[in-house]
Amino acid sequence: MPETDTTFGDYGGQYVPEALMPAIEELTDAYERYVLANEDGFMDEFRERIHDFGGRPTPLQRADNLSERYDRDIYLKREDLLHGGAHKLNNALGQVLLAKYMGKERIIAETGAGQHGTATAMAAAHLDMPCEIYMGRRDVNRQRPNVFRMRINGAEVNPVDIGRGTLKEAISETMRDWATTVENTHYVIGSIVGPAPFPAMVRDFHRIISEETRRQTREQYGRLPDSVVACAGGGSNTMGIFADFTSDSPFSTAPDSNTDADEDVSLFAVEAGGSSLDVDEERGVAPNSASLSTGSEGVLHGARTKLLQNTDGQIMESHSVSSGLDYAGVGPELAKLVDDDRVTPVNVDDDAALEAFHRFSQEEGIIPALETAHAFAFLETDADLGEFVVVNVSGRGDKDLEAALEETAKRDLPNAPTMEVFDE
Amino acid sequence: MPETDTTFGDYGGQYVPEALMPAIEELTDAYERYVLANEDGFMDEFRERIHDFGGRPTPLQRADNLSERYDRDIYLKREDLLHGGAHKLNNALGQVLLAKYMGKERIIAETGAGQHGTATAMAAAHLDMPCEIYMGRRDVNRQRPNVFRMRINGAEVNPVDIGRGTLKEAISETMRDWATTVENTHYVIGSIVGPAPFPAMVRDFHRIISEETRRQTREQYGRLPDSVVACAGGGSNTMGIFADFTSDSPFSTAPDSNTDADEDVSLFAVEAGGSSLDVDEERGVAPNSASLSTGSEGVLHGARTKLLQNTDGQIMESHSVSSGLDYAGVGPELAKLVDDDRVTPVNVDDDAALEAFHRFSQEEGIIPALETAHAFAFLETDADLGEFVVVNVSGRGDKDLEAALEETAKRDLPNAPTMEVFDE
Amino acid sequence: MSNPAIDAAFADEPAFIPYLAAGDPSYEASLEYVEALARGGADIIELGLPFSEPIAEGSTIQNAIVRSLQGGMTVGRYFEFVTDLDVDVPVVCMTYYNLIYQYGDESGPEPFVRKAKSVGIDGFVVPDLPAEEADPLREACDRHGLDLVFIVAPTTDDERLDRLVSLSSGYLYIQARLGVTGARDDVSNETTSSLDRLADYDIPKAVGFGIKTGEHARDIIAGGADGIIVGSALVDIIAEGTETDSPTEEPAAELESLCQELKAGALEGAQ
Amino acid sequence: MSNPAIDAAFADEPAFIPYLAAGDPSYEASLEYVEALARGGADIIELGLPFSEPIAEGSTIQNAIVRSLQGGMTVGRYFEFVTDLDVDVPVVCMTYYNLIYQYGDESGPEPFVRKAKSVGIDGFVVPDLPAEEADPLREACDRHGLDLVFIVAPTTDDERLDRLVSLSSGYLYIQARLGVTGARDDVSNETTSSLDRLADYDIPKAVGFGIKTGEHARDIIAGGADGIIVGSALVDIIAEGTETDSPTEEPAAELESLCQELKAGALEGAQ
Ligand SMILES: Cc1ncc(COP(=O)(O)O)c(C=O)c1O
Ligand SMILES: Cc1ncc(COP(=O)(O)O)c(C=O)c1O
Repeated sequence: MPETDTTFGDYGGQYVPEALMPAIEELTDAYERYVLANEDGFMDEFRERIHDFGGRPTPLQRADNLSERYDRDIYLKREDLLHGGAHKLNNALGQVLLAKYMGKERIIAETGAGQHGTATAMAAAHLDMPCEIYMGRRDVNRQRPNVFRMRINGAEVNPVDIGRGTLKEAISETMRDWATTVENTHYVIGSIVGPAPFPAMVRDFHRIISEETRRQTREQYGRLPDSVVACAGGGSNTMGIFADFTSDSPFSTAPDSNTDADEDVSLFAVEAGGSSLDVDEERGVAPNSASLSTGSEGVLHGARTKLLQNTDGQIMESHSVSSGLDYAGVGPELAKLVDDDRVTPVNVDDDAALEAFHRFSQEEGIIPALETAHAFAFLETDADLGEFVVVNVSGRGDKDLEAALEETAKRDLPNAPTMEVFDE
Repeated sequence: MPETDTTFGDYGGQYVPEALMPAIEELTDAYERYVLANEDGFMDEFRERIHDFGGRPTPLQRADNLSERYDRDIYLKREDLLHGGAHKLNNALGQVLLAKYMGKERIIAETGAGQHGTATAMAAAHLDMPCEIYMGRRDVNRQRPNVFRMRINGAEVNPVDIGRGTLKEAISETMRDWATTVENTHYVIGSIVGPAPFPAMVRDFHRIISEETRRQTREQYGRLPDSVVACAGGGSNTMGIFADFTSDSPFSTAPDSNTDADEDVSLFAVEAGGSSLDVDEERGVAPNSASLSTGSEGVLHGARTKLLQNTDGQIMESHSVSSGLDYAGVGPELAKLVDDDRVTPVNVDDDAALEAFHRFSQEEGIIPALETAHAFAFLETDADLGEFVVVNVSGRGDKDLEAALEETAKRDLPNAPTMEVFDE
Repeated sequence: MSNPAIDAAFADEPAFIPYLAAGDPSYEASLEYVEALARGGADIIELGLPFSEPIAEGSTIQNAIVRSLQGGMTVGRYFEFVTDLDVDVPVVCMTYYNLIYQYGDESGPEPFVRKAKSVGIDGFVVPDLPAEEADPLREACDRHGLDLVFIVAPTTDDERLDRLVSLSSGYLYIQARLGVTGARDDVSNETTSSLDRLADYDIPKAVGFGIKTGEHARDIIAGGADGIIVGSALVDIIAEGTETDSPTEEPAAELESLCQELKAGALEGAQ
Repeated sequence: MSNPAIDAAFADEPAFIPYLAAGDPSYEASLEYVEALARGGADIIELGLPFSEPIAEGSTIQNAIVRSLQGGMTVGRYFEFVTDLDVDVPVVCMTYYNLIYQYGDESGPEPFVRKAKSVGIDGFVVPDLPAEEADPLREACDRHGLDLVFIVAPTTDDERLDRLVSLSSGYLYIQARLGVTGARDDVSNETTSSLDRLADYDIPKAVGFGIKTGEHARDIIAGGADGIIVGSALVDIIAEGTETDSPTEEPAAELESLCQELKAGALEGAQ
């Protein structure tokens, strides 16, 4: 039986209340049997459903206009076309299906911007499981359309009134629910964070992105890319597309990697630089979410990882123009890969992300999520990305229209569209 | 050289100002060469782009929960997963690409709910063509998110202040622009309506839906379906999925149709019954958009077809809870197929559509466009649909969240979700 | 075979052909306005029968159509209007094909043409009816001795031109520029080149789209046209009247005097 | 090897173990409140060091933590607080692992434990530190003679129980019900079954999560527990004080009297 990666070097682990440990052991067992060993054909059913219900494989598309701009071949991995509008469904569907195999009767999840919540609500409706989503009160009010979507898909939405009312509080609150209902409930965590086996399991559900990318780059371009660029909040879309390019992937030693060494594929994780990389220790605020670039080792939400904290170890409020990147921690596996110099952490600030949001929309006819826009902003870099670059389009921007325009209006961006059509 | 279908029995034709006729002749020529005869590999390029950029093929998915409810195998053709969120891109991308092959330098289009406008804006950005969209003033204000999307993709949006400020006026206004700029401009019409060659050409760009459906039903179910159900406004998603099941399709005589006669596949076009099928001749208002079911022959927007008109021949204001079905005419080919008894026109009212909107969202985890919800509402029928039914999921409902909830709040639907999460 | 009244209008001097939408803004006022055109020197009157989707019209005439429809204009009322009209010049009905097609119990244009004939209409201009779709209406017009006037656009090529000339009776409507109806400040160059192309055809050519002043009229006739068609510039006067709530006589007088100016310009151009 | 002060607390009679968050709502007031616990009969005090993400706490204690952090509580101030505290009972520090892990220059829990020892802390409860991750802290505690108390949950199976008992020193914290901290109106059935399972283990068992009244205390001790842990019911008194702006003495007096009730209940249960 294959075994779970519970740690990634010094990172990872299982820092959770004892009450949850039996559930975590049960989940670990289910993950090893169903996901790793495909017991009862679990992975076959997952693949069939993510294909038929989710719309996989997603295309790998050459971005003609960006390729011309950067004088490289820029290809887009189109996770924005997945059902729900982001990569999130890979994981949500995988976990809800696993919960079903485990005989659980109820699904809970946290959500920030609402993308993971909507993906989970969709997966739960599809698989006929009752579902409750925790969401900070502030996010409930900021992300109305996603709240509508969850409710319309039949999920309960529980506003969290504690603290600042954002993702961090929602995660803590979902853990509290789980600690109470653990016997019949599965907690569908939304990124490659949390206690083991979550980071490995979530990665494995998203790994299909990288599996397809390897195949598609070979078919369409004849070889693996020179670099792969993905935004990183918790890091699930990131590890999803990186997974099979890292050395402990089953594929990096597979026959198909003989022709070109996987280590030659540069991996860039683009974090939210927010308004600045400086922190305000006094107020406990980091005006960014760049935990890989600027964070330090610590324990948050069940795992040891890199995070934004003050010298005492209190978690800081993070910030980003994109709520999906706005998180003080990051997946432990990414932290390890950064320490190993396998993944290069970079970051771009709010302004650059907004400019890239408009540039990409205008040049390619695809409105990206604000999270994804960070990956595109990084293409303006001087770094040598090689001649063949794949960018993970982690999600579409429909959820961000109001926010993007509001933030745009505050700034003096060279490429901002006007909205005077509404004026009369 | 293959020739254009300019008429469908008595329907169709080219009722446009002389100034446009040369452009229509030029377009007819281009359609015959590029689309029908694949000159310069046009159709190959179209197929490659609608695959890589658009996300085709879209899945054919079994709807487990609906299948159980109706005790039939209900399969979903997932056009909602196409880039932009509806089938509309098939046509928009095809026409913008054709305009490019024709050496045109500018794209114009009309839009009602904004779906065709956003699809056109996306296709134009992708192919680097300047683009202007006409949209009734009332629709501009009702459909803000789609206006944002068009502007963000770099298109101009021209509000039309004439009349009621909806789709009918926008089409007329786009024709006026075209009459002025016809030498360098292509008009991307949004459904299988308008003067020849538009109805045939738009059908041919959407035909890929039915081509995939034939292949997928055989692969996944071993045979063609007993019935195919699609909503019909202008009728482009409808003809898109019906095309290869009708007798003048190249496929209905192709070898693969030997095993099961295409005529055994029942085709249902579901129109918007609105609030009632009765008309108010006095005020010139039909509180529905059921032109196939209740309309009469006449000439509108360049073609002879079935339409909602008073005894004088003045066009009536139509109505539907879904703006994409809210049109007084319908594609001439559909009108012909209805007269031939090949397509059965049916309709469902606003209430039934809203109830189906919630039912489908809750049971299958897919929020449909309100247009599409009409097709699902029809599944409640007593009509014999056979044991294997394919429903065309023409689009996703993200654009409709506010409208659907507003309309839901006015009614007493058995399955409406509450929104008290916002109350505190 | 064409209508003698219309032939006569082009016989001696250039024809001045004003357009108004019947019933704009009301049945009664419109009767007076149309009669004012005749007093102002109209040789033919193009009388619009309003259609709800006037795709060939610019905003001026669209608004006239909305006013007329809101004032209760219907196809039946239109025929009464023509009957009630006290003018001594031929009337050409300008409308869209669906209204012609729907009229009466039989299908096709025959009943409409028959009725038009009976109320004294002399011909038709149908902007959304290109040569390709015109046969049924052409035949009905022939049966009843009415003219069917086709529009020649700047984009019309020589092949189409031949066909349009052979289908048209009464006169050819030369569209002065691309686009929709509406008054402009200059005369398009395209007009001259259209007229040149048409010089050899033996049918009267009336130029329309954008003519506004006596000077325009003069230049166009001087350029070889046999007539001028003026719509939006006249409709503007009615629109202004509705906005300022003027009594009917005021716009009527203005209409008459603008007609006089246009007619005079045309005559000058012919010298 | 366990801390003698804590052993002593369980020696003769059932141990009453109240919890408060240090610094709630202010440093000064909190000192008085904690001292009131001692006056009320506390045998051990669980003194919370507030962490920004208290995932095991219900809303009552979460709010206490927010108040304390907003009042300026830091790890450094916490150690001062313990130094300033004038009580005669052992103090157990209840906090989350990241604060322990981050303290000092060396990596790992050693510096925190050393410092805790130096200010007079006798042991730790760390709700987000399961047996799996506990080795480094367990070792540091052993080096300094401090207790590390583990929590046994209703979901803990026998295999895990063995392991927790072998790792725990001082006492075992028996979680009375699933869920998070918070005062309840009844005593859970799960408590009894947990105590039954534990009967054969030779380590003091203190029950917590939801105890609110003397009656609860009595029932739990009668059911076989060696101690009771009470948090939210006490924190409620402070929360009310902050809402009604009471002077510190009032909540302090109430705390003292609720402690007396609880302690009395416990003693009664032991008879
Ligand atoms: C579109 C999109 N991209 C990226 C992210 C960031 O998450 P992760 O870093 O786990 O991929 C989110 C989270 O909401 C998202 O919605
Ligand atoms: C999702 C969707 N379905 C259907 C329609 C109706 O158009 P058609 O009848 O041309 O498919 C629309 C039009 O906006 C639409 O957006």
